[in-house]
Amino acid sequence: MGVVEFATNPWGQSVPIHIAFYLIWVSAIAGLGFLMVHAIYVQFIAAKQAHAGPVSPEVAASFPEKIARHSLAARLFHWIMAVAMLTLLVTAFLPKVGVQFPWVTLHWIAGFWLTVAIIFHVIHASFFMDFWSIWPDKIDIEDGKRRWLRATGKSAPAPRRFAKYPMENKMYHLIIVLAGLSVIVTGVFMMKRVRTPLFTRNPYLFSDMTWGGMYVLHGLAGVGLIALIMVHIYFALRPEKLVITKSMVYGTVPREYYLEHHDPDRWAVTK
Amino acid sequence: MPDESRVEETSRGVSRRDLIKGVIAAGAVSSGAYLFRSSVVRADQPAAGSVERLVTLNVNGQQRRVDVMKQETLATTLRYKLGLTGTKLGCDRSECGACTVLIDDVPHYSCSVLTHTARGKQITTIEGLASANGTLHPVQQGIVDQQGFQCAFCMSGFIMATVGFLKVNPNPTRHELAHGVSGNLCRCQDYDKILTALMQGAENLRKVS
Amino acid sequence: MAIIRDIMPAFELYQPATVDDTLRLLDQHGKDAWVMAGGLDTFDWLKDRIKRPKVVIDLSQVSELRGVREVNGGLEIGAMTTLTEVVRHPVVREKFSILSTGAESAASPQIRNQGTIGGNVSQDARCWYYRGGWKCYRAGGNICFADTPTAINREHAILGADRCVAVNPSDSAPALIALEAQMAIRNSKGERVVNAEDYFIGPAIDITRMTVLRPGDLLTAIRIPSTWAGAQFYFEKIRDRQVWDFPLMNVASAMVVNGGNIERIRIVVNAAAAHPLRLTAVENAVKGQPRNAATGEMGGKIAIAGAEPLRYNAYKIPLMRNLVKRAISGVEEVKWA
Amino acid sequence: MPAKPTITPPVQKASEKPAYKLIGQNYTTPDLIAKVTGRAKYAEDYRAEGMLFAKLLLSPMPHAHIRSIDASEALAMPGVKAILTVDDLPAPADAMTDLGQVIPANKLGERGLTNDPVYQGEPILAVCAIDEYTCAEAIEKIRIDYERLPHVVDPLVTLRPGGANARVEGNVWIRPDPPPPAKGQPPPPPPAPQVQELKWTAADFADTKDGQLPMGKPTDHWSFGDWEAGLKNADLVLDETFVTPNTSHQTLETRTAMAYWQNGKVYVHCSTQSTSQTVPALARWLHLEPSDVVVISEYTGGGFGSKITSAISAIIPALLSKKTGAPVMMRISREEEHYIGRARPSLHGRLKVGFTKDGRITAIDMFVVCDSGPYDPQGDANQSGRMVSLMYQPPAMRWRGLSVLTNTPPRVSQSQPGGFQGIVLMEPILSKASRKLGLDQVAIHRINMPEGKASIGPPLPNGKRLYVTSAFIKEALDKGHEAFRWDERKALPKRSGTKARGIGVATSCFVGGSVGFDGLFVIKPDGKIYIQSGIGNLGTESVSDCHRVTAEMLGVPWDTCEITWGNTGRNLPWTCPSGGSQTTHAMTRAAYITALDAKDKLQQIAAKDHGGKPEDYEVGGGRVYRKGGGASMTLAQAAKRAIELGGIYDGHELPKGINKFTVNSAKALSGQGLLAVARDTMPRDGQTHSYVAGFAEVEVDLETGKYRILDYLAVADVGTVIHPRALGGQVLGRSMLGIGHAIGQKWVYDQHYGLPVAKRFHHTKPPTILDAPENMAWQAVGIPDPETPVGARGIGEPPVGAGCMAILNALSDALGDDVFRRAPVLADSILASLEAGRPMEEGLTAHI
Repeated sequence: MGVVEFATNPWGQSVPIHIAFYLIWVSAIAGLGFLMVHAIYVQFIAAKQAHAGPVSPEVAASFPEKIARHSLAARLFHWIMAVAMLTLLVTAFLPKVGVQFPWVTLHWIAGFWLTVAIIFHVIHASFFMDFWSIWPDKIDIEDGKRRWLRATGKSAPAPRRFAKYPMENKMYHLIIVLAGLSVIVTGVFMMKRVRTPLFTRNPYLFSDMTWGGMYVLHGLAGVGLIALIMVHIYFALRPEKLVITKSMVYGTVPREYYLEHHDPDRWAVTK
Repeated sequence: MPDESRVEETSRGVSRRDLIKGVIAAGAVSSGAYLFRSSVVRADQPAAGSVERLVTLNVNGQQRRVDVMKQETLATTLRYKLGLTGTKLGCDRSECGACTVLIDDVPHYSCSVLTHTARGKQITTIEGLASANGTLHPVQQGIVDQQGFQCAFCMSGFIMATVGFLKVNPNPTRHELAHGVSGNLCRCQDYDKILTALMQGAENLRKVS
Repeated sequence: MAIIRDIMPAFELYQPATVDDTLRLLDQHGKDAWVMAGGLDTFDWLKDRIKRPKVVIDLSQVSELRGVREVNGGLEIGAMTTLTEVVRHPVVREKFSILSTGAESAASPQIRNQGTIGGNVSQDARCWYYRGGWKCYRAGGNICFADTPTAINREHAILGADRCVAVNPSDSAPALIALEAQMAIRNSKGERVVNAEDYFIGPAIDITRMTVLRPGDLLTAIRIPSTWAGAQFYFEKIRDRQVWDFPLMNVASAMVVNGGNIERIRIVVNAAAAHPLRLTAVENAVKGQPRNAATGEMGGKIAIAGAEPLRYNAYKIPLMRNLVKRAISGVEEVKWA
Repeated sequence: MPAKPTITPPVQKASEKPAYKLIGQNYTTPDLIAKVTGRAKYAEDYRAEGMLFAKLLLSPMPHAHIRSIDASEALAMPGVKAILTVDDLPAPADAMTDLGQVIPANKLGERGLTNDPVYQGEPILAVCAIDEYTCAEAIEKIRIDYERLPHVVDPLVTLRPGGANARVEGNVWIRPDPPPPAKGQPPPPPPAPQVQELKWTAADFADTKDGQLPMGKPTDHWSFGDWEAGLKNADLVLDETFVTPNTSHQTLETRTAMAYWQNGKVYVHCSTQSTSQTVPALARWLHLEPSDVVVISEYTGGGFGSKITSAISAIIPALLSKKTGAPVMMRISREEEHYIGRARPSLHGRLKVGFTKDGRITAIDMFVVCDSGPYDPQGDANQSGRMVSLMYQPPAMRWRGLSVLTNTPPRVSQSQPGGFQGIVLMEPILSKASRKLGLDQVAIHRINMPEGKASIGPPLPNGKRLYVTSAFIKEALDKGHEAFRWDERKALPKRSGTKARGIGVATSCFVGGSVGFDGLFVIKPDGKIYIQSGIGNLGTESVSDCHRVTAEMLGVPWDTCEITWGNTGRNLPWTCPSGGSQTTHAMTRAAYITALDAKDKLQQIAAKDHGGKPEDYEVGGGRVYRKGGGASMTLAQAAKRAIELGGIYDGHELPKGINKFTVNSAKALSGQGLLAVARDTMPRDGQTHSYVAGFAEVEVDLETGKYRILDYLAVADVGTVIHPRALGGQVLGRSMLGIGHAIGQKWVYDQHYGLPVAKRFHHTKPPTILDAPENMAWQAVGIPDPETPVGARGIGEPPVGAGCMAILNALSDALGDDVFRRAPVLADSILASLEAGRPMEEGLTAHI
């Protein structure tokens, strides 16, 4: 049972055409599995997270009640992307698992909006936000090690508080960027294969082999997103993370949360 | 015509030998081949509607036992296993009519009938039309009268289609007969003379019946 | 694997005698089973070795699927009734002549002697790329070869295309839809009945199937209500050769005219899209109108709204317009000299 | 509507009726009973003890090179006996033209199997096994590593700058000019053609408006007269482009063959047009002595030019049989026949034609591009010019053309090769001119028709032009004009409601005979005449028709003649290929001169026995008798005496000059009776050609573009009619082939992959019986050709062009000019053009 499905092209050559669709289930189950394991771990095994050096009340008082976390633009972008992404997943995979409806038009329109949103985000993040704040840095990696050692009962210095984005956020963003860019780039080319007002069709833009590769990449990234989105939603709903989820709606986190989890040196907020 | 009888004898003399040789040889070939095939085609587990390999066909009034593969078409069985090579394969795709035979008096493309489907039915081929003493069927006679057809590869199919059609409409107009045999292709495109000959055949048939 | 045509690969053959046995076999073999009616569509696939079912279930011995029965003013036609039997049936000719005309325009006499009404409505698309074994969307691939810059597509769709541009080639389907026929489908769970127009599905819904039939399903009968018995009918098929060829387009209409005005009408076109098109917009527009050329013209114009030609099938747009016009107002009487 | 004028049945005027007893009479041909009873054996109908089957593995790519073949898995299968690849084939063999001329082997020529496929469907190898099912399974187990090469299926695409070449060597055929003949020496044979690369310039393509054929550099040209002045001084000059279709021959019997070896001889049961001529062809391909090849082909399911000698594919079972030591049958499927079954090359043509006010052509400037396929150059391009120069007798003409290679199945002559395309390119111009000049279609044809010893083709080195033996096409036009009631139909209205009607006439011509072949028969002591016929039996009935002349000459009843045909093991004479409509002419001549030889010997025998001089005796009524009564002897007695006398009389001594092939047969028959054998050395002044005038009426449905052919009449100028029914079959049958080209026959290729999508009859559209005209009739002018003893010419070819163009001219008459610009014309192009008011189908794209 291969990961990729091949077909014979008109010249009798074997070329890839798309992923094997059982991968939809593989991805879904993997996602589910992860969040169950994680839930159990947090519930019964995980030690209470400890952070180095508490902050003195004076210092704390110097911060506003609500710490701004996401600008309105950033939040709008996130939710537009979320809607587009869910539409894409639903239109892509429901028909493959037997729920049949005319999906192609919805799919490429959602894809179009996702692309627009991403382009906006790249520009916005590059020029109007602290671009590096979402990428893991040295400290994240060291602390990652520390957490792991401590979690596995070995002795290690307590990890420092997070910068603006916790390690998990940063890692997640990183993966989403990879998967997202893959589906978007391949998806944009695939619009040349269907009738859209955006492009004049030309299914022969690339060789059969290149097209096959694109379909496979699109599919792999696509099924990957199933698990990623599941995990994302799961964390968004976890009680200890609700603060962050709310911040994606209202834009701010309470000062206490900020002080407990974040390092004012690494996430400087205007006093 | 005096020369006709002569013609009949010589041409039959020649072909009868070939025919007999054909039958024997075909038998030898197919059975030899077929013993082998059985090891390749997987044996069927008995289930409702499963079919036997050895079947009995009623061809031109004779009961013929024959060993038939599941995917074998009637044309193949007639030509290769029963030596009835008067039925031709022109396209093997029900697009030319050269393989037309009568199944229970209805014209069918024998290239597109599974032999198993024809079990227990009356199959009539071109070889079954002329009477034992060599008297031609009136439709065959009509073609001789009018020198119908050219290369004649399509001829037996046309004749079988006509015989079948005349059972439904014994007194057709030229136009009706054209529709009746429209499922047969002639690449010599001798359609005009063919229709004349078949109309003659229809008339001959009305005279005798 | 080297490509070879014209020799059927080995398969297991079953010739059940009853519908129940058939359904049992269908369940037993699921996706591996291929249901064969007259076989004329089937043999192409098998002889080209493109489709390779492990099991072929030949319906030719299921006698309960054959024959035409009169049911309170209407007809019930067994799915395995041959087109010739349908064409010659007196009641069909007398009350539903649109069906005999349509069925008689299909293929060739020998094919009609063997091809069944069930097979004719359930046959697969005839797109020459698809039937040539090219791995297109309809064949489970990721491209439509008939809608590319070099594609030759004079016989393809002007409406309802979604990636795949193949058309439905059936000549009896439009007649059945015009007659408000219903399709009786059985599987091991029981029987369901769908309207003829809902029996066919386009590529947008399922690009690999022409009908709602799924593995395990068996079309057992086609029921024609008395609704349109003896109405005014029109059927016309345009094809290249007068025998064998599939329609470039065909049209079927059933009409009740009262005092010169169109009281009720159903009009259906096939070979314009991947499924027969019932033209409800046209029906609504011409209802109540006088049956004349002007109404026909109007109907024709409405019919082609939204038609999108491919590189070589633009002619289908005027063809559809004119056929619909004729189906409404009839053909002008020709007088020479 | 008034009763439609009907066609009067064909009758020959008493004055034209020759005083023959058998010639010109209908009779039952000796092959007919076997045919109607299904006993006639075609190649595939033979079975032999232990016979094996072969199937072909075909190239999936239009152009490729094979790096490696792995057949190990296939060969390991039980039941698989052998595999044949190109490496097992003898070196390339010479080819033979339609007219029997031998062309030396072309190193780029076709070989039957290949490691360098140049079209999709070309056979790579053949698998031999105990049955076809096993062959198929074995083929699917063979792995081939292809290196794909650039491909092109459109002759104009390859001529574009940067266009791909169909062969690694190039894309056009060049015929190098022959070296000048040495003093007093006959001119040397033309050097072998070569493939070179030729690209036209972007400007060549840019200059032409939509649908007009670009005219870049040609590879071949000739001219006569001052064509430039002719065009300059014309009252009307038309410049028209027209495209003819590629069409497969699609004989209903595919080129199946079965072969086995016995005491060093190979016996090949094959489907061939020619019986005797197939022997040397097979011998060449197999590198054998002709005496070691026996061809059995009693019945052939159609040829139309595609089976002149079915040599190339027939050697595969022969070689497999040698390899396996068993008889081998290679059944060719319909799809395989689409690939290896040959086809007529399409011509893209552009003609500038000048006319005077009264319709006389002043000059023709003709340019053609021939889609020659991947192999040998086709004569069609040049032949199209020759036939136009004969048919329309231009005082001045220039012809230019080129044969382009494409990755499509091999081409070969198809009924009226080149002549057909020439007529199809020229006729639309003639009918358009008739409308522009306000002339009647028949009139504008008549004024341009040849008569008598009319000139044909380019000037020879000596500046003179060749000419034909005779031409009575004007008589044919007049006969048809009357019989078709042309003027009555012309008077009918052209439009009614949504229908339009039109009438059309077209003329056509082609080669109608060759000379120089042998006749052979024996009068045996049983008084019967045993005629040996090397003519192929492909349905024309010339296999027996020609020998009616023998019986006629000897004055014996037909039923005393026994004809042996279709098996070269049965001692047949050297005979022309059954192609190019040469048989009736060539073999009636051979029959005639052989009958003279018999008469001469009978008279000599009679003189020996009964005294007097041979010339005192007459032959007739089954006897040889002294003029004015007295001594006589029966043919039976004469035959007995011939055996006693021996020498020349019973074939122990044979005349000089007869073909080696005939000598072997005659030797085998010697001593059995009076043996008559002779070669046709009779003079002939001119080249033999036949002519047809076609008349048609069509009705077009303006709302659907569909049209019906209401009536068709063909009037043939074929000299003396030998067998009316067979002739009628040929005239109307070949007319239908042409009509098929008008109403539907074509190829369809996808240019991206270079693959055919139209492989089935419902795609390529050979006409069905319901597509034929509702009324068809034929007539013959019946004036004997002055240059051949019986006066008979062949008729297989000219009806094709007349049939096609009478229909299309009628269509233009109904719809006006500029509705279509290529053949075939189907409903879609008519409807689209009517809708848009201009030609809508693409003018120049190939295979659409």
